[in-house]
Amino acid sequence: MAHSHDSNLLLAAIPALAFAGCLLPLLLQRCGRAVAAIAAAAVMAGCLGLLLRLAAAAFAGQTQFFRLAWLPAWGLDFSLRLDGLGLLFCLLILGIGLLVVLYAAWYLPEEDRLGRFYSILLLFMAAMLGVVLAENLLLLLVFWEITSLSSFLLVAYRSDRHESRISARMALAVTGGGGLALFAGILLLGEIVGSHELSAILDAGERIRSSPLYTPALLLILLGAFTKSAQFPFHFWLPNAMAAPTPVSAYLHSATMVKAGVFLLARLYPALGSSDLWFWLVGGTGAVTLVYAAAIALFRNDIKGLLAYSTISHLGLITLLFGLDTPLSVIAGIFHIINHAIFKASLFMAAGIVDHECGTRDMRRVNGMFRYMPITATLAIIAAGSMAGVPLLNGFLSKEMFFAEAVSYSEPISWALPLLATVAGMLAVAYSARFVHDVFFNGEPVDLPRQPHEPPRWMRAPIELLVLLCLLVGVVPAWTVAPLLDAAAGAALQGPLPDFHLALWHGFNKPLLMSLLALAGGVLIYALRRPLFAWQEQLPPMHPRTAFERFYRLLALSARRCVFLLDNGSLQRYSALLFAFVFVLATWAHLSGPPGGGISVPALVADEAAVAALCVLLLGTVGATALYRERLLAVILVSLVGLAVTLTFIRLSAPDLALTQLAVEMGTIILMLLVLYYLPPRSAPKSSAARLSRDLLLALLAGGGMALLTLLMLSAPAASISGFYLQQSVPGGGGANVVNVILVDFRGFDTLGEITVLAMVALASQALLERLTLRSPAHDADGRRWDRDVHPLFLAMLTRPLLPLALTVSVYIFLRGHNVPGGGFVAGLITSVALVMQYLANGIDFAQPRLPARPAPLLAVGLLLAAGIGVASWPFGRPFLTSAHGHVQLPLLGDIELASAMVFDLGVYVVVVTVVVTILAGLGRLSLRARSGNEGPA
Amino acid sequence: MEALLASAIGVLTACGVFLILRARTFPVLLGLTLLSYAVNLFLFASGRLHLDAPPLIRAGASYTDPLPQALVLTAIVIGFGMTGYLAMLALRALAEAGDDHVDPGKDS
Amino acid sequence: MLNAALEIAFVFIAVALALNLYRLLRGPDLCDRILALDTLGINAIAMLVLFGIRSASTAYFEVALLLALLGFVGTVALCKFLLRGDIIE
Amino acid sequence: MSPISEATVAALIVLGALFVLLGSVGLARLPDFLTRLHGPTKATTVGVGAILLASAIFFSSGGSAAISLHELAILLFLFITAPITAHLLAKAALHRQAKRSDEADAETRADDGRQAPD
Amino acid sequence: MRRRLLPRPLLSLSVFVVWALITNAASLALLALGALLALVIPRLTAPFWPQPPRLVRPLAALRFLAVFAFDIVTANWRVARQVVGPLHRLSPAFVEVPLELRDPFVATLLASVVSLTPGTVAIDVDRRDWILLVHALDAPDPRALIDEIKERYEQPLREIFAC
Amino acid sequence: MHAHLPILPILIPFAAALLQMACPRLAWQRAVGFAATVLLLLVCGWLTQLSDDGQLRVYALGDWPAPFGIVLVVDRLAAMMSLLCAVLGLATLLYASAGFDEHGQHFHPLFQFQLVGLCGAFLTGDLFNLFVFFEVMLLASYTLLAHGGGLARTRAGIAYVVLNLIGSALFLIALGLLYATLGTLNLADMASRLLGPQHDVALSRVAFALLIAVFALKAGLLPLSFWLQPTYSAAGAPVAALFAIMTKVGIVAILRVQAVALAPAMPDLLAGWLTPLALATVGFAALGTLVADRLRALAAWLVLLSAGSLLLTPVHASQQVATAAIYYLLQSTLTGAAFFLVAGLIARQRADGGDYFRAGPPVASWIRIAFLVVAASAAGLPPFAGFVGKLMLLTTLRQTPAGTAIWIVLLGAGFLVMAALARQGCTLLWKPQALRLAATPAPAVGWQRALATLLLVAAAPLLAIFAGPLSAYAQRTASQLHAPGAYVAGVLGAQR
Ligand code: NA
Ligand code: NA
Repeated sequence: MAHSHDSNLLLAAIPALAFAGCLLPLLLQRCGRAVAAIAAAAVMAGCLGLLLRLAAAAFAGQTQFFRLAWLPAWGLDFSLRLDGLGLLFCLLILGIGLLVVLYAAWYLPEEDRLGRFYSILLLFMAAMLGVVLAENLLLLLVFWEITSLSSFLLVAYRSDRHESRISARMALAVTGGGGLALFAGILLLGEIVGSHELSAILDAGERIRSSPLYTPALLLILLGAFTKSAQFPFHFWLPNAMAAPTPVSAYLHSATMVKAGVFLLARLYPALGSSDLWFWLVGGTGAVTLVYAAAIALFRNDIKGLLAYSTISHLGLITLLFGLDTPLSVIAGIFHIINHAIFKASLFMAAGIVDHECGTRDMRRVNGMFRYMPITATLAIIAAGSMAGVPLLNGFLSKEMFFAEAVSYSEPISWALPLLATVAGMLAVAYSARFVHDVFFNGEPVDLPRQPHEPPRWMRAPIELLVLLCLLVGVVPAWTVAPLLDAAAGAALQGPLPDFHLALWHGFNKPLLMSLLALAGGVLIYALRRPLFAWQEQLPPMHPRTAFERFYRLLALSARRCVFLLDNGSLQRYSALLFAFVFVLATWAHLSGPPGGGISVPALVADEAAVAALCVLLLGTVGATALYRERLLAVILVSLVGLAVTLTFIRLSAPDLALTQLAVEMGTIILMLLVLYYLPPRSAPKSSAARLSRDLLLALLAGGGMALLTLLMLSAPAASISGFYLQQSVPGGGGANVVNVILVDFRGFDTLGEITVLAMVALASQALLERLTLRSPAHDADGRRWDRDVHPLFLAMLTRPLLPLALTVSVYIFLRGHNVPGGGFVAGLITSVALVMQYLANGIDFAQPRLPARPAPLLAVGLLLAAGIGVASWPFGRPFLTSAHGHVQLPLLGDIELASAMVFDLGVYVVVVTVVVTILAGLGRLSLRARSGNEGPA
Repeated sequence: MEALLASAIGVLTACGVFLILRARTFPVLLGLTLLSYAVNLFLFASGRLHLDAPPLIRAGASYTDPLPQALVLTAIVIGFGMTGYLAMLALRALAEAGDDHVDPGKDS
Repeated sequence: MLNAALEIAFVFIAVALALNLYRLLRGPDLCDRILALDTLGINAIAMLVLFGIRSASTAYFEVALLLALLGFVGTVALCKFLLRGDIIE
Repeated sequence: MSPISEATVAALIVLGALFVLLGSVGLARLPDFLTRLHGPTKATTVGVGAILLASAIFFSSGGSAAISLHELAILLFLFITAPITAHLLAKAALHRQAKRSDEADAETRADDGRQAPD
Repeated sequence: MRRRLLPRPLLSLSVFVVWALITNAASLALLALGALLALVIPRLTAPFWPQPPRLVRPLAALRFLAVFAFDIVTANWRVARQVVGPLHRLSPAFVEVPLELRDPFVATLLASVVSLTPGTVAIDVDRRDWILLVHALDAPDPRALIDEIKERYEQPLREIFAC
Repeated sequence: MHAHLPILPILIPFAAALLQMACPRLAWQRAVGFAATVLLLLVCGWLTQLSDDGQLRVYALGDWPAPFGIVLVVDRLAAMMSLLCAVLGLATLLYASAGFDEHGQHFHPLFQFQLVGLCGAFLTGDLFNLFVFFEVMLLASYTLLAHGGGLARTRAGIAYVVLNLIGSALFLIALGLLYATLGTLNLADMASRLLGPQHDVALSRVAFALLIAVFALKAGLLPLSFWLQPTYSAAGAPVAALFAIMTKVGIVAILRVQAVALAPAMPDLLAGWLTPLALATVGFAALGTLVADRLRALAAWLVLLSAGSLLLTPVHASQQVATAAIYYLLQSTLTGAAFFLVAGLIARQRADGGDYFRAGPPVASWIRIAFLVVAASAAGLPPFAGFVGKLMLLTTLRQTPAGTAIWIVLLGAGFLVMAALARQGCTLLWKPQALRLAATPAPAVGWQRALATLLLVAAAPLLAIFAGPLSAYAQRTASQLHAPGAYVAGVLGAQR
């Protein structure tokens, strides 16, 4: 990570300090509210100090950079820039931020320790600084989304309130969703330009506008900007976000976050502006928002609601100015950003004081406040005057500039724009008048929870400062705001500024006439408020919050429908889809490739035995399927199938498989019977005809497919690696039974995995069957009581000699397995079946105590034998599982062949025996519990 | 012989699939057993079919392909373990739910 | 001579297997079916041994041995199931 | 292989197969379960025995001097296990027949909502 | 000493014989291994056979085996004819054979012999009254069958195992 | 030991499992488990570092060369996945050792076997051996899923087991077909034989299609993925967290098979169907997040969503796409796992309320912050790793034919997930209980759970901060993955 030489570390220090500092209040909150507040203010002041050290160059029109590689291959780098536009916004963010910190310390209730509040506020501030300082657009997006997240936390600050939570979610959904669109737009922009760095993008305006991706990129980016700046029709989240504490509203929802959207317009104006699409989209949206929100603002009864809609309207105005797409209109837009931030922040704070003092913000109850808090009222009235565009105040100046632009704009809507501007101005005057009159005058307050009076001195201080700014800028703009505006406008336009003149008096001209008209019209509208309010009362009420909730519920409901349409929780459905999918995929894969070899089977003569075995197989299979409801019969038929498979294996030269299949078959039957005993005799109701035909169709397709695949496979040319095994089995593996040598040597690792699986089944049997109790049926499926003879004598007696003899056989099968069919696995199965016979014949009470109590150590021993002999090859410098074999000459006995693979096989043997006995005994033990559960201590 | 084996594999698969699509644990268990027979035979057949040629090294004999046999053996063993596992799971479900439905439930 | 004898024997065994199968499918009782299955297994031993003779191979021996040693386990388990339901108690 | 042993083997094979067949004929033909039980458990055992004997002679008289006795082990195991299966099958059959006689009684006992399998 | 080394001589012998049979007694090394197994396996499995009967008269046992083999062959021939012959001539019957021996294992041996001899199946033994329940395929004279079983089989077995 | 390094990630947990099986005392099992998992982590770290030299390390088991014997093949991808597995293993083991392991028998050995299966599946170069390790992995997971008991787990377990058993059957069919046409089981050998003339191409296509279907089943591709959500949401928190890597086994297998065998020989096999289905999976999972009634279920849907997103990548045999896939895989695994652990903590603190989306007692604020972090990362919000992953996916997939559709679905899904997380998170963490019951102190979290959770949650910012070097590593990994010639030569080197 390195930064280039033109990189200014001080620039990086600003967001770094901000982000690092945001933990400070949380850590210090136990020292008291004041300390937390001071910490927050100190962080902001620190940032401001850093900024001021860089300000001179920015004022001089220089752009300063900081670059740090982050994810350069993907266009995301930690690169920052500070130019006039960034400087302006930084000053707003930090300046108003400091005032809000001060204000909040007085505003928020005493019991709040403020640490969390200031931390989130600082996090937000840091992210805002990031947004305005970002040189890399993806980095801008990172900070952009952090502002969404932190504002979510701030709006939901009083998280125990239902409306706070919904409002916060709504804000997040809209701004976060817009963020996603912005993300896409930035990526497209980066794709057009080949870089995400602003320097490159701002230089590539022509290329961008001529790209086919321009339209989608512009749409997506505007979506991001409009949602953030609450432009119609995405404006609805902002009034609801007033559920946030007032300092938050003052900061986020007037001065900073909502300005991020218009900041983006200003930032990208050189790259995206100057097109018809830009004009219509940006200008149109701004115009609609301007008028619509102003009209709504008039009718709000909540003070913050009125201010919120007024904010939306002003944001619409700024957007409209950017949309007008002339250098002067851009300058006017930036100027209005400054002015609006100043007067609106002070208005929100004033509204907060009223709320704080009265306990309500309802203008129908809050009246005549001028008498109770004359100073605050005076300040608020001045700020409201600025909002209305009264001369001598800063709002008047930017509004004049807007009017001038509206008048001078010729094509294509020469008459409409001045009209719209005037109407909007009238509405602004009207709602400002309402705010002033309805709160501070208009008779006596109604039923207030508290007795209002002037707020604490320091709570009012921020407002005083801001209102002073309103006046200063309004009267002497050239001495106060002009340099900043020049710098910012220069950065936004990326070129020479047109000639413009900030002054209070431009002579008697059309804009002034429009201003006067607006003032008069606005007062008139407010005077006619009663019929208007009555008319508004009749309109259907709008509750964005409930609508949002309803929308979410609808979304969730349709999601539920969609999900359940596919996933109804039925395993049969899952399996059916699986089979169908695989069938289609395999068919497609076969047909979409080059034609295969077709079916040309090298017909092997089917002798009578093979025919017999396969006929038995077919009969058994179909029978078991057709009669699966007769469960015991199905078990008998399936074991018949197993026998047939065994015979098939042996006929097709696979004696080892036959042995294994046979031995496994015994275990399977016992297993199935053990399960069958407990299963309820009742079968599922017959499936519907549709289900049945679906299943039959799938079965036929699967079966037909497999049969066809088998034929194709047997027709394909064969060339395999098996020659190696046949060749190496005796010399390399020391055994003549190639299958066994493969299992314990060539592919012993597979076998190790396989016995691991088996060992786990044994562990699982203990884990799964632990403490399980089942109902023991008192009679069989036909209602017959069970026979009284628990352990038939002949069976019990004959299994006694059978056990040692079976062990003898398993020793034989084990030892000879390397050369003839057999091996540790089959030997293990023989032993275990013989042991299970002991359970079957003599019962669990007889067999259990005679066997090791805990299987886990035995399993470990078996696995250790197999893996241990594998590790034993390490000292000889050979890899895991390298085998050794040789011949030993013993006196009298002659030549004895020994192979390390035998130890491996012994491990297999031990595991198999332990596993089978553990599972079957575990299942058997169920009945003991079942019985005692059913009959009590009988 | 090949055609016979192919049809056996086909029938085993078809029946296995049909049973797996039933709603109770027992037929599903049966179906998986049948399907695993089919699969084992199929995997076995991948070494092609040979009569009287077991892969036991003797003088002057011909041998069938031993590798698929070793694979099938592993598959049989693992299949047995899995059948046992499913059986235990079915009993556990029976103990906990009191029935032998296979559906995982709609509200999990 | 041996080949002729083997041919005859195979036919006999095949018929025997067919008869077993008939009984297995026919029933009527489950006991009949189990008996038929058991017999089928024993007849299969005979067939395996005959195969061994025909191909002069001992590769079939182990399977036959195993079938003799363990073939009855299935029958026993099925009978025990009919008698007691619980086969391991 | 000497002609005598070949003839012996051939005769034993045919004889054994015949007994196997007869056992299965009995299984198929005899009228009720207990009589059917006699067929296979007897004739089959001897039939298999003869075939095993044939195999023993066949492999003992092969080229190598080795004798082949392992077929007898098969026979031994069959002799140990055959009575067990007969015993249990008979018991099971008797158990199930006993029920048949008091079917009605059982029906009244089977009162827990059991349905006939459909 | 002998008892400690070979607690179950008969079983050890059986193990050795079975080993010798299945391995075809192919080499001395294998036989030595068989001997080892004959020593080890009975010990290993001893807990599963709590009270084994003791073979008292080995020679009588050999004679018994000869009789048994002869009976199997003759009876097989008889039953084979019955199976293919007209079925209505058969008179199947349950026969209850009162036993004098009291050892459950020996009773089981007797039952096995009865079952393996064609025409009869030992169904069960009543362990309270020691009555062997036999089903015969064709027993026009049950009395004769009872006597035959007791004389030809039970008596020698009691001698052999001294019970 | 250096020479045997490739097998140690398999043998270490294996040996640990044996030691744990030998003695059932929980203290012993925990100690052994920890020691082994830490050792595994070190070994995998070492292996990852070694393998970064770009050499293929081939370990021939039994000293039999490929393709005759089984070989383990360690390249960057395999080493990295083993390391990821070890990290996840350590965190989840730590969490489980705080008491979850007491709820049934044999938790510890099964846990170690699960690691054996995972590492084996990542390391093996032999497809049948991969089947075996899949079975090891699945069986361990079946039982770990059931650990702790309860009907929901058993029911989910049945569906999980049955569908995966069908999957195993398909795997064997695919292997049979592959062996029948190509005559080998080693992936590298298959790749080289696929380029030769001597095989039935049509059948090889079917075989690979089936193989991919099996991997897709494990990975969670839509019509095969219905087992995933109920299973993951039923499992206990540490188990579900460990499961977060299980879908990745399938995805890595698809990436590997595609890069080594399919891209050179039959590049069109995945085209046309995988991307639409992966998109459907993403959409389905996004809708699922709206349906979830508890945090764990939501987390399970998120796992499915990340699986769907990842499945968009294999079809493109491009290093750039694979780089994005590898980074996304890393971050989604760790974030997904962290999500489950956080859900477990929340459920624990809320006692009766569990992690169901309804009012309940408050949870500790650090847990809320942890939730915020993992939720933001899961929704793809900056500044966390989820955002970086999404950035990489979106950037690289934009150039593909379905680029626009992919963008719409991924961004739309991100929006739905954000909405769902915001709503349910609010309810879960902020909605106060209407009736404050007598204030019983929230159950203690315990340092193990806290540490384990923080370890995984920290991944979300850390993977983002170090996105540069990580993506460079992913880039190297991808370039090695997409050099099939070198792979084949490396594995079969001794032969050819
Ligand atoms: Na008022
Ligand atoms: Na039982």
